[in-house]
Amino acid sequence: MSAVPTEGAVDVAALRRWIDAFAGDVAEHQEELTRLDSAIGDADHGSNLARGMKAVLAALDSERPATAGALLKRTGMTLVSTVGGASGPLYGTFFLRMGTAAGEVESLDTAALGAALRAGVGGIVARGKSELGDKTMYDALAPAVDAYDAAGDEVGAALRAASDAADRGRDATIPLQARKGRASYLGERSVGHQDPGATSAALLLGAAARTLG
Amino acid sequence: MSAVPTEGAVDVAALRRWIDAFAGDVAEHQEELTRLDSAIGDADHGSNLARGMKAVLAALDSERPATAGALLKRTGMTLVSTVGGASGPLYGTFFLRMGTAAGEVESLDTAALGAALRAGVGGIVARGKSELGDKTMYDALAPAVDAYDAAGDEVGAALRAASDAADRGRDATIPLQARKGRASYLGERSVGHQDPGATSAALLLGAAARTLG
Amino acid sequence: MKKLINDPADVVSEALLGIAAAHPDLGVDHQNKIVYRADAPVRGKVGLISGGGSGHEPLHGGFVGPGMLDAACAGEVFTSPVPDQVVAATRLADGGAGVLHIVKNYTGDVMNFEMAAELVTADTGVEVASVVVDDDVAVQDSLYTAGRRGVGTTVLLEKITGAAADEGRDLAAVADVARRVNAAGRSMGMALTSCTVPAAGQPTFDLPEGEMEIGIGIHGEPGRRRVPLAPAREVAEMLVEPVLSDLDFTGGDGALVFLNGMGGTPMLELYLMYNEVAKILQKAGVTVVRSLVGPYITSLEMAGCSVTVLKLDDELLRLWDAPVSTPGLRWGR
Amino acid sequence: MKKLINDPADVVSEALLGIAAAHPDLGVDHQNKIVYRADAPVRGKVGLISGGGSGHEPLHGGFVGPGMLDAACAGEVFTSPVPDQVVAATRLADGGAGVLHIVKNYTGDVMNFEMAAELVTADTGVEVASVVVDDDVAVQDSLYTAGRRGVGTTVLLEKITGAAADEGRDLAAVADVARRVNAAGRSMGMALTSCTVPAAGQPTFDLPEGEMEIGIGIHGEPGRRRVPLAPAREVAEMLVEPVLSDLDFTGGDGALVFLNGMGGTPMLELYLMYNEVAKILQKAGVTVVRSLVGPYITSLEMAGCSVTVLKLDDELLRLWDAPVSTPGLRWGR
Ligand SMILES: Nc1ncnc2c1ncn2[C@@H]1O[C@H](COP(=O)(O)OP(=O)(O)O)[C@@H](O)[C@H]1O
Ligand SMILES: Nc1ncnc2c1ncn2[C@@H]1O[C@H](COP(=O)(O)OP(=O)(O)O)[C@@H](O)[C@H]1O
Ligand SMILES: [Mg+2]
Ligand SMILES: [Mg+2]
Ligand SMILES: [Mg+2]
Ligand SMILES: [Mg+2]
Repeated sequence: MSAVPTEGAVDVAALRRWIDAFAGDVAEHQEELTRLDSAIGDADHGSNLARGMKAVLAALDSERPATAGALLKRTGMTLVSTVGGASGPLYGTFFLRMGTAAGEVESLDTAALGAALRAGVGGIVARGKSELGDKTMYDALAPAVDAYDAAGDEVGAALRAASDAADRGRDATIPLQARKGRASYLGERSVGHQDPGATSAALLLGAAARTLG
Repeated sequence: MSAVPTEGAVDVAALRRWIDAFAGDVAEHQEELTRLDSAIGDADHGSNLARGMKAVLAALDSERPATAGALLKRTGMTLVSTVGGASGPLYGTFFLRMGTAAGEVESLDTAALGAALRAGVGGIVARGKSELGDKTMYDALAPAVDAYDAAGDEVGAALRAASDAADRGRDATIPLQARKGRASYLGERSVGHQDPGATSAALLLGAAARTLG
Repeated sequence: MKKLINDPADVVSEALLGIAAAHPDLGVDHQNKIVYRADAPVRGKVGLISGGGSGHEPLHGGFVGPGMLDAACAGEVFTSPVPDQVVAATRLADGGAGVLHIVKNYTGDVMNFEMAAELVTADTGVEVASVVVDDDVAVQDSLYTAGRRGVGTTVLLEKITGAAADEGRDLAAVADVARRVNAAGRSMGMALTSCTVPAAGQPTFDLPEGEMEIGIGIHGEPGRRRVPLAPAREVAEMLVEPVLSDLDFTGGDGALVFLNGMGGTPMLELYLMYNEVAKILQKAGVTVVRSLVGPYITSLEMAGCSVTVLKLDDELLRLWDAPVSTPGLRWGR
Repeated sequence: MKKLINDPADVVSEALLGIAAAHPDLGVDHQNKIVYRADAPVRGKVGLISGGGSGHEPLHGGFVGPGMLDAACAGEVFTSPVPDQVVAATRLADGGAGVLHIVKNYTGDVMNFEMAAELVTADTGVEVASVVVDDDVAVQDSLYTAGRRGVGTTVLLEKITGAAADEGRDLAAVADVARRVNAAGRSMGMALTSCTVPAAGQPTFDLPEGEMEIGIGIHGEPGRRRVPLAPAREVAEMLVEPVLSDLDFTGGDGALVFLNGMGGTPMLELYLMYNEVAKILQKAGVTVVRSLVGPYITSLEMAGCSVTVLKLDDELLRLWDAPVSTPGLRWGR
């Protein structure tokens, strides 16, 4: 079952560019992510994701998946197998569910990409039981998929809207008191700090807007 | 066998004033002694001597020895039993031997005090096998008893000469490389530091010059 | 950062090489970063596995051996192991009677063990039960937290449950013992200093001279509150009081008291603290029948300690006293 | 200064209260600051005592028990005990077959034990033999030093000699085993940080980021030289090389390798270091038959480690493997 490429659609090569760009952004912001996780966590979010995305690039290089589903699922499985911590199962599940939703196709149109993203975020909620305002990556991802859907048919515009919403969601975690993950142990002391997972989630959407648009 | 008090002689009360003054000087210089011992030792010389001299004062208060020998021996035994480390046996032996040499007398004339001091220093050599130039308390004490003997009959002048010689001996430890005690483990790194034991020994002679003269 | 390491990325794998070299009774799967009993699986015995981020040594690898764990998975420093490791450890530990997963209550640990259990059940048919340790009274179990953290009680639970498995009980019974231990144990910890995650390269938080953190976990994270440095006797009050107010000792049960060092605090201070803790417990009418003092569940080189009190009944006491032979805890053989 | 203490002057006596509370098998003479086997003296057995400054825990009090020491004297932090303590410990340990004094080679320790032995012999008629441990290759035994320091080998010597005493040998024979262990053991240590003597209130020396001390002892003193911080594999070379160049392994004897933590270095790093040490020994053709990894002879909260290599013959190996039951080392019972 192979899809007919559509004008403006996101193909496997573009998805690969997204993953590459996210890996690059994570490497570049590794110290910042760890610094944020030092304030309200255990100082490993940057190295966790950097290790995982390095492994993802290696896996994709050796396997060269031919469909969107295969590429996204390989990404998810590699993250599950190499990251650990909270973010490993969460980002891993995100990509696994996104890949399953995308299916064995060579490209995704705007609606299919949106549905896949929403499925991925649904996976995070299923795994992490996160709710809006818990001060997690979900606080960046939830508004992002909503903004994507609201933005209309053009994939570039939709992703830019999603990325902007993720950035705002990330910033909005600062005043929140954490209710999930390690930061919740800090109680009120978690207030005033930006959530590291929301920060990496905003990087993920930013990379998407740059590469898939 | 009780001695007839001589003019200018050092009686039990004076010896007690010496011990009191030394205890006071040690308390006052405790941090300095420990700081010197930090540079080339294990950072305890000040607290070791302070603990010991506090115990000595308590022992002398409760016992009130009536003779020079009894007072000096009680001081030595208390130091042996409360200081530990290298300086405990060394200062302890110093006072024990000094007390034995002084004998059960109520006062000491200049010669008897000199002989007692020399016996005490001999005890340190016997215990510690120290030689001149080893960078130890002996480097302050040896020139002190020599200067005492060379200074003539007047006890005050003799003690001031001894104290001055002890100060010079203490200062002369600075350029030496240690060959005894912990400082010797440092090899050449012991050069350039004043020996803590020589410093406390100079305090001992200084207190003698102030109180017995 | 001052550490006896080579490349920060290799810390865990190189430490595992050292464990393998130092302990011929243990096997190490370097690929999966698993420490296991060289004679695993033990036929007919329920397998016990645990795991978590590294940096808590001797937990968990140092508690592998007869009478305690069959295998332990080492994650990166302070990072839960991945499901693949847990699956491999489960296979190593399965002697046909099923495997108990001992999981400390952290989002990451719980999710990774959960995924592993799903995979094991789907792929291998090995029976798996899980127990989640959540004994840290610094954290209230509420809507506003991820629940209590698993800290000191983990050590006691691994020992006692290991003895229960040694007696040949079945998986449900072994899991039941583990849950009873968890229900009977409470902990509270504090830090004098932060620690440095090797990959991060600098202290996780800044703790000035004259201040300490109360209510810390074991991942170098800040605690519940920062207070002025206090004498040991006051620190002991701050730790014991919340533990006791959460455990009911009116039944006259004895207690196992565990004074744990966080890694950088020497035994001299731990014994001094134990004295303070023991005095408070005595005043509170708690009879201490067993004790454990030392660094057993640590947070790298952090200075500080935690107090765990475990209410003992006759059975738990007997299981605690049963022989154990691991690098970290050993008696009776 | 950040420590879990009350008044710095009470650290040792309060820690002894904790030891007494935590270890019902041990007796503590609080007046004389002695830890002893609660069942001491053991009739007909040579008594083994040791002692030294505090701050090296578990050494020596943590090595009191069946198979190892009968009693240990605790001095002030880093300060040798006084003769009165040693006399009292000798009395406690004497079961009629005489008492061996195990003394680390420091001027203070040697003099205080010497005075005690003189007093014991004069006052009580208890037969006393002494063995002085001097295994630290950082210090050359020459006119320019007080001889080599006693460091890591002390732990191994106390264990092995304790087993020899358990076999019922007489004092001369037990002392002979002790001297053989000392002759066969060599150590070398290093520090990443200084430590703080409680009574001094600040670190003994200043060791900036990026630098370390090589050739340290166990009293927080600076080492033989200060060098730039290096990876673990180079640190291992700096420690093992001087040890091996001082021990002859051509006879094909096996080795007991002891990687000791100085107090503030966590097990994760110690195992990593042990791996480096084991690799170097293997390359040098040394067969490691036993190992010990952990903080057993420490320097308060100092970060760092030491390596001890002990050449084993069949007898020393058998005595090392014999049962021991102390807070610090325990196996076989
Ligand atoms: N239950 C959860 N649901 C969604 N996201 C979560 C949850 N728990 C934690 N997170 C996210 O994970 C991030 C931390 O990831 P990371 O530091 O890699 O793992 P760990 O907390 O195990 O050290 C947090 O900043 C938060 O965004
Ligand atoms: N063999 C010796 N002979 C004379 N004095 C010595 C000898 N060894 C050490 N000392 C003196 O002892 C002092 C150190 O005393 P102290 O710090 O109290 O004991 P320790 O070295 O055991 O910690 C040194 O500064 C030195 O003057
Ligand atoms: Mg984290
Ligand atoms: Mg000293
Ligand atoms: Mg983590
Ligand atoms: Mg000393």
